[in-house]
Amino acid sequence: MGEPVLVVSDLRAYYRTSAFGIEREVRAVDDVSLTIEANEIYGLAGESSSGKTTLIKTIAAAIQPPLEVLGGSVVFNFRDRRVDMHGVDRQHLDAIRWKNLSYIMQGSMNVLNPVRRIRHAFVDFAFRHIGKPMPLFLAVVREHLERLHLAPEVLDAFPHQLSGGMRQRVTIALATVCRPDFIIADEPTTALDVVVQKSVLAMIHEIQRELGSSIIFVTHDMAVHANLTDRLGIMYAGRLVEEGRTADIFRAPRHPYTAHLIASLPRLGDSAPKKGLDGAPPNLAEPPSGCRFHPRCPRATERCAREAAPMASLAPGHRVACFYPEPERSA
Amino acid sequence: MWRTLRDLLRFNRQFAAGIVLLGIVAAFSCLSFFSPYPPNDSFVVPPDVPPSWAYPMGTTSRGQDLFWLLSFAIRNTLLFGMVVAILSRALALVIGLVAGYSGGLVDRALMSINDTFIVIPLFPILVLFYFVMRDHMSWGLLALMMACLGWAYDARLIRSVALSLRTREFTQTGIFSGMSTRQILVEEHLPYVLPILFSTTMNNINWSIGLEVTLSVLGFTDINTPTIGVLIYWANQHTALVAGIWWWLFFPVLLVVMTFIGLFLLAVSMNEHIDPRSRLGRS
Amino acid sequence: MPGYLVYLLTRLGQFALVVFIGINIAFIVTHATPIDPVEQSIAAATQFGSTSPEAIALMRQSLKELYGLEGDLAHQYAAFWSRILVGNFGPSLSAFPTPVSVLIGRALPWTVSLLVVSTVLTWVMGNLLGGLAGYFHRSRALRLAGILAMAFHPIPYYIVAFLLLIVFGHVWPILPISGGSSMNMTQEWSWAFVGSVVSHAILPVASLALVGLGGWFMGMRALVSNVVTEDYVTYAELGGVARRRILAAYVMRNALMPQVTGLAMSLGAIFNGAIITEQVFGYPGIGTLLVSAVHAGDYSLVLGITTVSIVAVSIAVLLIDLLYPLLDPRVRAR
Amino acid sequence: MSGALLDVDNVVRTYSGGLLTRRRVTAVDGVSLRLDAARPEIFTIVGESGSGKTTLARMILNMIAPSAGTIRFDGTDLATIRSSRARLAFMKRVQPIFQNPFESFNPMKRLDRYLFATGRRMAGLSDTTAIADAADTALRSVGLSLAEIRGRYPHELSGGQLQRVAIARALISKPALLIADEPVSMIDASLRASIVNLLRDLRDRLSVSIIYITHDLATAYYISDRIMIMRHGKAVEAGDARTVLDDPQHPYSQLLKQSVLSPDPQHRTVGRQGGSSHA
Repeated sequence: MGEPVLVVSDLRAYYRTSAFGIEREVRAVDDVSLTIEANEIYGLAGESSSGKTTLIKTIAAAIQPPLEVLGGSVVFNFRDRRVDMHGVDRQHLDAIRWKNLSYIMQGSMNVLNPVRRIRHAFVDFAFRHIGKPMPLFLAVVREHLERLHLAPEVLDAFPHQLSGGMRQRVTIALATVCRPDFIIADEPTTALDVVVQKSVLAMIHEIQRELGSSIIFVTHDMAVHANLTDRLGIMYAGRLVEEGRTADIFRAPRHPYTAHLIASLPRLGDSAPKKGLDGAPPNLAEPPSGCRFHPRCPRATERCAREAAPMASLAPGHRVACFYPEPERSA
Repeated sequence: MWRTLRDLLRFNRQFAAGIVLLGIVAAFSCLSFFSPYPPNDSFVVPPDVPPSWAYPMGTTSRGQDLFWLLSFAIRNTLLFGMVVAILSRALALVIGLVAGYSGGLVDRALMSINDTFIVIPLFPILVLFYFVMRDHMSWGLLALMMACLGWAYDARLIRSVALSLRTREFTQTGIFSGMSTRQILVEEHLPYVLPILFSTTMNNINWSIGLEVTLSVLGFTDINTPTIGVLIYWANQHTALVAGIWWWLFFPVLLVVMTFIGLFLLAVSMNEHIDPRSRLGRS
Repeated sequence: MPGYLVYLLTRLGQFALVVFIGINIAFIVTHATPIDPVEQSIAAATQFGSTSPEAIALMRQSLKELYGLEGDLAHQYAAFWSRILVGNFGPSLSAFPTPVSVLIGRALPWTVSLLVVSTVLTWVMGNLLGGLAGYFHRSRALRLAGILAMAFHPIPYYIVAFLLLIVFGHVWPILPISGGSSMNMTQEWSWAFVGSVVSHAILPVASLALVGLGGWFMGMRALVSNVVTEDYVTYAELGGVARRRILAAYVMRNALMPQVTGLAMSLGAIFNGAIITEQVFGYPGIGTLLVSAVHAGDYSLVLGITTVSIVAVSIAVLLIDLLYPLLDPRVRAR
Repeated sequence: MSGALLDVDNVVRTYSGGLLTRRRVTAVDGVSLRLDAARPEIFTIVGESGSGKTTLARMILNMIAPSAGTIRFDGTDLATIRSSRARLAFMKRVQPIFQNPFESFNPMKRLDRYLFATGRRMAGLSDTTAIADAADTALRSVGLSLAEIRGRYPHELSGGQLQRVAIARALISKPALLIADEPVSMIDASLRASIVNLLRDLRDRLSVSIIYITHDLATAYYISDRIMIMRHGKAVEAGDARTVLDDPQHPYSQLLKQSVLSPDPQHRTVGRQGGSSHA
């Protein structure tokens, strides 16, 4: 194992707005550090307003006002180059986009241009990277589609002629046609029905294994993480609170928030009562002092209200931001 | 409501500029109540006097003090615009809300008729109307006619808002809370329609004043009631431009252009304000 | 039924409805008034000269026929329609005995070309600039263009035409301000004549464009600023697709579709503007003809122009509607 | 038959395409179900998008009429409910809970307004204090109180709290049946369990029957007494929830069950086995 593909260090990204004379600052991502190795699927979990969407926007350098990056860095080590995402100009970013770094977005209607055929999407996104004349390029695309068990005829379809699941498969093919080093997948199965969801996840898994790319896979659905990811990071209120191997986290979560999330997961064949959690995720314009989970935390003490626990290693490869982590359970 | 206005004035330059422009125009029109001369009297002052301290806007070839005459004219013009706007708003609101809230066949039928009124060129019809009425033409009649023809575009806007409101879940919550249809339309939906209603009112006043000025300039209205258009009509009749009496045209045009831009700025700034979420973001 | 056919039939139905309602409004306006249009017309036609009582009686008879005031209302209604369906509005009263259709036929090409040139120019320019202004919303020059658009757009056609007339006719007289071509020229395909037609069209086109440009500009700017937040634009940007391609094929292309519908919806208003502009510049089209017909008390001509206007605008709207599926595959292939 | 709270008998609902198209979509195609008045239960309708489950719910709520078949509530055919008085009487007994709590209330209005309106119009109360008491009682049964809610706007509350308010509002008229259409799918995971628990609690404490509509087999298993699985407008399988979900008979039910992802990395249903990442 070589260098990590992605190194995120002390990243802070806030939304700063000023409307009708009122200044607001939403601390969507606060001091997040993580690394992602080559050939792994890293899961990022969190509820709405946990900051996970902002974090991947920042990783992708898709920053638009009012979002601002206030500190930290995002560095990729691709096969052929090293890129500090917030330290290079747009031309450099455009050069790596799709060749080294691609995206799969939520499988809604609108990811593909509604007025153009699928073929044009492949040409627009991938043609410049493949470096072959058009007929050969299209042959490459067809071959890639076939490898993913998609009929090459989809190239002549308009997006609205495809079902939701088919559109999502097409975007996965689009995202992988250039064999990128790194893929950002943002809730790619959220809008899909369960049967389709399963086959799409299988497709992502298969192509990842074949290409050896790394994927950061974002979803709020813990069951998806359990089935797909190698490592898992849990975000709460703009901060990473726990990170470790997926199997370890599900077996023995150490942060009280993670512990609750996993304990409350409904399972088929299990009707034992599950406990709910009081309160609500905090407003990130006025986050609570100290640990942002402390108002809802059953284990919180005075100290948690005063200071935020830093991410600390409890076991090899398992980090938790909590002064009073859940006791370790043996397997 | 008042807070909204205050915030708009403080933070929206377009809105503030529109209010200032319209304020000047409105204040000027109020001066007509203090006019020393009745509006239709001619040759009460020496004709063709350029703007001076005695006659701030000069006098016309017909011996009228343009300053006072213009105050009457702008008052009538504004009044005309408001009458058309209010009458056509009633039509647009009823048709838009009914079409949107009923949906289905009612909606489709109403919108077909609606689109027809959008497409039909109104100017030839208004000219035809004048042609038939001739000396019986009055601005009241014209206002009525224009209100009957000028509701369609705005009805479509209101309908699209009503249509989306109908499918919102809170409408169902209202129904299952036992609220009556009237209560839902008035209390739940109207707050969303009001900003649109306001901005379309401004646009509609603009539209009707524009058409009135145009018809008057051609002499296709009652040319004995002073409006901005009628003023320009008489100036043209006396070839004021060729005769070098520029002020006779300059001040009416200046005033009416101020009105147009003022109303338009209000409509535009209101449009920006329509998204109710931006309003909630501040509280 | 295939989607396009359904669309086609719907649009044809709407076209028929527009013509039907438009003509009915014309009928109601001319027949539901308490005033006797015959006496009105006679008064207008005879006000400038002495006409013998016999001639007036004759005129009254022919006018009654023309107005369709013979028989009961149902009969009048049927007669009204039959005249319109045949396109026969009888002879003009002011240019007797030239048929109304000939007068309109002579004026229509001027109006149509003025309208087509100014509308296409305005629509293309407005959408292009507005699209750029929406996409590059920080550009100073385009912001200035936005302010100018906002200043000119709300002013009615008449006032803008009038201001141009003053500026280029009196203050800085460099362009012809009246007529469709120079008076002393014969209408032929010569450079001189074409040049004269073009130079005479500059001010009318400019005044139509100044008002229209702002509307398309602001509409497109608003549409584009919505489209740029769509997922497919974000996705293309994340994919490093060339900016020009994103602007043209993703942003403008999608924002243009509502603007085409908008064009169809505003043709009526644009036509109004053309009529007025023609009158200001003495352009030999429908508008000038209409105004002079009113002044001459020529009922058959006024009615003819009104009817032709309604039908012509509806046809133009229908044409745009039929082109729309070429832009939007979702209508084409449903 | 007496004793039936709700009797849905072979209902069909079709939608026609446009004015000119002959295309018809059958959203619900001959579905029957029956709830017993004496035995309050959570009856779950499971289906994917386009299965017709929401259309069925809207028919039971009398928001749309069936194209064929009858729905009886308390022995009354819903098709005979015409007067506004009869509609009020029906709505008093059958109340909805919607999917998106942020959309369930007008964002420009105070929340208490809906509680009070329900108290006045549906529960037939006229005295202000009686209405406030009824609202408070209902809010307390969902773990809130009027003091917390009075004067608040929707955006001031979390999704979980809003859904509680929505449930409280539905409870004010003391209904016999709640129709909950995906009530937790828009709610954050940490708050979801308590809403689901609340529904179970309402059945036991207030003897309310609940028709719970969802695409999620796992929560269905957790709270349902009986279940019906729908596909393309038809009920493919129905019965006791545990029996059906533990051993589904219909091929589609089996497929649906197999597709549910197990939240356990040790038993992955997709791809490689857990824990072998850094190989």
